[in-house]
Amino acid sequence: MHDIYNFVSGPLVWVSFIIFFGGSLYRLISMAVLAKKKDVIVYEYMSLKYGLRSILHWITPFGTVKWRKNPILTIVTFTFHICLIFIPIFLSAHIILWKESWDISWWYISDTTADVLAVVVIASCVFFLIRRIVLPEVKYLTSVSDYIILAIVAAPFITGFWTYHQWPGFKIMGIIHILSGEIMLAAIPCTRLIHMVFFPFTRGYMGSEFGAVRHAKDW
Amino acid sequence: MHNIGTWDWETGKRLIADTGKWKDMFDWVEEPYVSPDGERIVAVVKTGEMEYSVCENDTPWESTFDKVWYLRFGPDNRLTALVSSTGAWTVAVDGAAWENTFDFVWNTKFGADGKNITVAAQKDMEYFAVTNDIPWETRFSALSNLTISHDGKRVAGVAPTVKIKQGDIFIFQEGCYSAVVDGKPWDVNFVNVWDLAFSHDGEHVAAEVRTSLYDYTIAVDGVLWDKIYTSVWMPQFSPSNGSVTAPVRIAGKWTLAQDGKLFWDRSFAQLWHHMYSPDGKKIAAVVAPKYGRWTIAVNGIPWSLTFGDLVTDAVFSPDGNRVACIGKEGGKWTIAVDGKAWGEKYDMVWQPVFSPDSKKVAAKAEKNGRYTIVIDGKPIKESYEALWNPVFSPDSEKILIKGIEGNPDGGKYFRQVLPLTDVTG
Amino acid sequence: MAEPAIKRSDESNKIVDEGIDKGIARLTPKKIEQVINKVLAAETGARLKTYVGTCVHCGLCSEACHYYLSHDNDPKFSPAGKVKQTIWEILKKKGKVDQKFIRDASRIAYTECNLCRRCAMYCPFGIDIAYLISIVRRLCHMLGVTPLYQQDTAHSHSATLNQMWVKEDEWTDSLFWQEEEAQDEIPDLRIPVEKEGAEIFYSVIAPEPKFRAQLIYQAAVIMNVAGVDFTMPATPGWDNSDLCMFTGDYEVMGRLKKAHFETAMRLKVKRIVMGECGHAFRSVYDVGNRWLAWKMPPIPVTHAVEFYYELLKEGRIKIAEKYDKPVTFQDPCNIVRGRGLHDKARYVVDALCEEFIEMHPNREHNYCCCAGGGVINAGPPYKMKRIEGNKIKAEQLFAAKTRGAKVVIAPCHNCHGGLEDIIHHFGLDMELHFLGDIIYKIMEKPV
Amino acid sequence: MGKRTLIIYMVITLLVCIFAVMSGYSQEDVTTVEDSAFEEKMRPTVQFLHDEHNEAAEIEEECNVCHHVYEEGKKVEDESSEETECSECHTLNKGDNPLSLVKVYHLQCKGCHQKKKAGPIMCSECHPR
Repeated sequence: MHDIYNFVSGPLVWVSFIIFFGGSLYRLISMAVLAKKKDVIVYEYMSLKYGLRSILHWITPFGTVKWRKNPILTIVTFTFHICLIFIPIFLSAHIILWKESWDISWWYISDTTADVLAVVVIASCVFFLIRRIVLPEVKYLTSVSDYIILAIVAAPFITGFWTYHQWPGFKIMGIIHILSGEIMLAAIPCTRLIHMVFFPFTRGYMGSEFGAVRHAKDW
Repeated sequence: MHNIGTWDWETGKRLIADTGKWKDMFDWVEEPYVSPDGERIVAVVKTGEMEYSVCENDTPWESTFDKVWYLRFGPDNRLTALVSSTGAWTVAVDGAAWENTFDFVWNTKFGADGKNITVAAQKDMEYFAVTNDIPWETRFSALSNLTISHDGKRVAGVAPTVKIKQGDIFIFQEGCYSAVVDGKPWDVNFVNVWDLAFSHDGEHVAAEVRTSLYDYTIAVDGVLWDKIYTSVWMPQFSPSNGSVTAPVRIAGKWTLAQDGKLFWDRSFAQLWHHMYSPDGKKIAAVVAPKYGRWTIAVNGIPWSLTFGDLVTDAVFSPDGNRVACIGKEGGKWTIAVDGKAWGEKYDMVWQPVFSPDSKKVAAKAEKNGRYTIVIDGKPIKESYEALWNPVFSPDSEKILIKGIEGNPDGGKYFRQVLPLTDVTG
Repeated sequence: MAEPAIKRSDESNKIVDEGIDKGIARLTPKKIEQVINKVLAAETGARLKTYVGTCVHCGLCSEACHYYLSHDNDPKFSPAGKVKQTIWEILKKKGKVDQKFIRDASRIAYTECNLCRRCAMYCPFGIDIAYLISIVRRLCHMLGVTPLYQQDTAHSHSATLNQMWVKEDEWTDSLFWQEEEAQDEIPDLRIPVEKEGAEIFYSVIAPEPKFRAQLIYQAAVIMNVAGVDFTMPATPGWDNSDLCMFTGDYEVMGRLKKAHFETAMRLKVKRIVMGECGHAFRSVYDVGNRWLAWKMPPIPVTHAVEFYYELLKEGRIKIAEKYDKPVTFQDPCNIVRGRGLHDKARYVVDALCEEFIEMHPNREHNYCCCAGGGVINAGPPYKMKRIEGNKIKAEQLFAAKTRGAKVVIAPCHNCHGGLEDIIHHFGLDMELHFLGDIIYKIMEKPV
Repeated sequence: MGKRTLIIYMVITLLVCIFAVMSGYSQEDVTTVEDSAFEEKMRPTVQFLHDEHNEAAEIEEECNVCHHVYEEGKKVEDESSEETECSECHTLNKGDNPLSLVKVYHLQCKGCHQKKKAGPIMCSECHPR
């Protein structure tokens, strides 16, 4: 157990962070280089002002017609994405690990808060799963990989929750929790989870074309 | 321009016509045209109910027509108009109509000395060219891209050579068009034929062609280059050795090819309107060295000066050592010569003109609705209500200015010869 | 009248289109693979890769699409659904797709998407689905699998530089003819042909001289009354339309735009004003010019809606009596999502009409007419499919009608064609006009 | 120093003394890890059977393996600090992050466990529900 723990909480963390940062950076740079070579117009029409204008509308809950038309989805999507990023960064247990390893720390949330938010994330994942299965227009687009990606995202929260509450097998679950977190980080640059990294660019470009060239709104 | 030495180059200003009065003389006066030598000013005018004519230097032609359009002066200062009487169209040269009439005529073209006048014509839904009142013997179901040789003796166009019904896309794709030279089509068909170019001696014709929906190349006298490209623009013959060059598109970039082989060693986001210096030693072209930036490249080397909106109307100096063009940036127009832009910006500028000694450049320019002549970047003092391109004297010491002074209602047309020392100091 | 009747023909997939069928017959899987991979390698890059890699298959774009809404939310008609059936599969199989696949891809890309770009406003990532479908069209063009009528239009463009096989003399003659007709009403009216140095080059699409010559007549009256210094060319380049942009023949698209802008340069005009056409605006404003490396149109282009706005705002045309029938307004994708002219259009409508009733949704969010993007040009075989593919538009119009609208104003030829069929088919019994029709009718004219 | 602060300090000192005395009394049967500096507990108290642990770890005679004394950054070999609360040396100064003390405890326990590959190392192993 010690060996496994030390492995997943040591070298594998490094590996996952390297893949996450290195991979994301690679995806970004290769996109930029390819665009310079083949899609030069992206650079020509990209506008900071109009790109940000569009991005701001889209990252504001109910800031677009689309968000307003689908209130439940909007609430779930926003809380899900916020929690997804918020919990791992501000969870005290994670910060203690940062403190132990690097002697750095920051503000954290109480475990009870984290517990509630984790339930929100898990519930959101269930919501997305049900959407995928039940809504025909989503089901039609869904492939196995979409379920796998959803599982990758849900896993750290389910296993974290499990471990925290010390349900049966929680020690193994703790290991799985760490592992699943690492898998998720590493999966970001390698799967459609890259949407997190690409969002500012795709939205920003569309916002630029709509705003700076076509003088119209894209929200 | 032809026989320029015989024109009146006496310094001074001469009133040619009181065009302001024309509005009182006629119900209808169209925009005026001026002969190259500046001696005649003309406009289409209405002389009666459904009766039109041409007013020339305050006097209308005796002949009248149902409709008159496309007043054009030839290089020899003769005036042509496209006229119709009782539904029959023809060409009137200095008021005298050709004998042949047609269902429609258009696109008047002149040879270098003005002797040969050609128009496109349609009669009974058949299409052909007519030169000096002599129509082609062969007729086609359409005719486009009318092109004449340097001396105007030979005429080419693009015409369908296979009968094709609208909607028959597969027959179209087998090739139904060809170039037609003096009424005789090449014996090979293409999917499309576009711009044509005559060799300097008028013996050969080169054309942009598409041999399938995807394969573009150049055909010379009906013979294809052995290379295909994803697109091409208008070819040109070298005046010195008769080779043919054309802008070609390879892997999304444009470069210049000669007789099917790469000629320039660099490529551009765009390259078109290439032209030879009079001695044939240099080639200049309008290019976009990068997306959205425009300039002139001479022998493949672009100027460092670029414009964002457009570059057009490039012209070589007579000695072939200089190039001038129109450039537009941020909605404002100017002239650039040898990579340097004139300081002043205008609402519009016209194609620049070199002096015969290649030392001076002049252009017509418009600012706030008034026109002036700008010489080497400096405007002359006067501005005009209407103005035509300036002409340098053969000794390059004087400039001919043709302009209407005063407001349009009280306008007077003057022909003025100025010594360049006067205007430029 | 009750709710618009739904008449669905399931025959739409069995439509016989010689252009597509004969095109398919010439293909082999090997040729397909070869062409696809060549085109993808040469012409696509970061955008395609990023869009495909970013799409999380969330389905949020679905409700943007009028085809999806009109087909009872059939996911095959959702924007991403169409992408899934085409470019995803092509990329997944690395071009190893068969003839049947290409047949379906061609049908989807040319006749089940109008490239209206509404979905870009419903995808949180701003994925340009119209761009992805355009890639499919490009592939189909390169494979020679295009709807017959559309392809014939593309051929006309290539041979005549206009959309309707209008010959050089026919064009100029039709201008003379309209000038003469209009002189019966305004004796000194002129359509100045080839007037170098005019302020404006007025450009139109070929269906105007061919079928709707009264539009040239009306425009001439408006121009003359407003005292606009304009001209029209007597050479190819007069037509601003561009179906090659929609078939995927970008080389000819570029040739057309070159001719159009160079005609403007030759005439030394300050700007181009174009008639009430949407797709042509797209092609001169941000598609065709780009292929030629002009970042923005080298000579500015003003759409008719904006031009009317200027004329009314500056008081150059006066309204004798406002149009008294209640009107609603169709926001065309290419000048609203494509140029943000919705507010100026409303200014014009308010200036012209007594009563204006909004459609919902409107402005950038208006539903597509289902005719643009080349779909109406795919011709009679697809007419019913196109009409049934826009039941939602009938419902939208009907809702405006129940609130009193009797007239639909559509300042775009494709919208006009599409709405005409919808109004007729669903028995909506509404009048349909261009803005120019109304201006011409109610403006002050010299007696 | 304000009166209020003074009172708080005095109370704390008093509490610490009481605690120290009491812990002295209960030295023989320590079952948890306690430190008066942890005013508000984020996780349940760590169960720790002192003698059993030391027996298992074979450090019954070497108190200063855990109860170490450092002088000038060097561990003093023959001194130990059983009578001192960890937080006395590993002081939490005003404004200090309480995690600093947590970190010390964690490194002391978990660090050793990891080194020896024995004993609990994961959160919930020590902080049970």
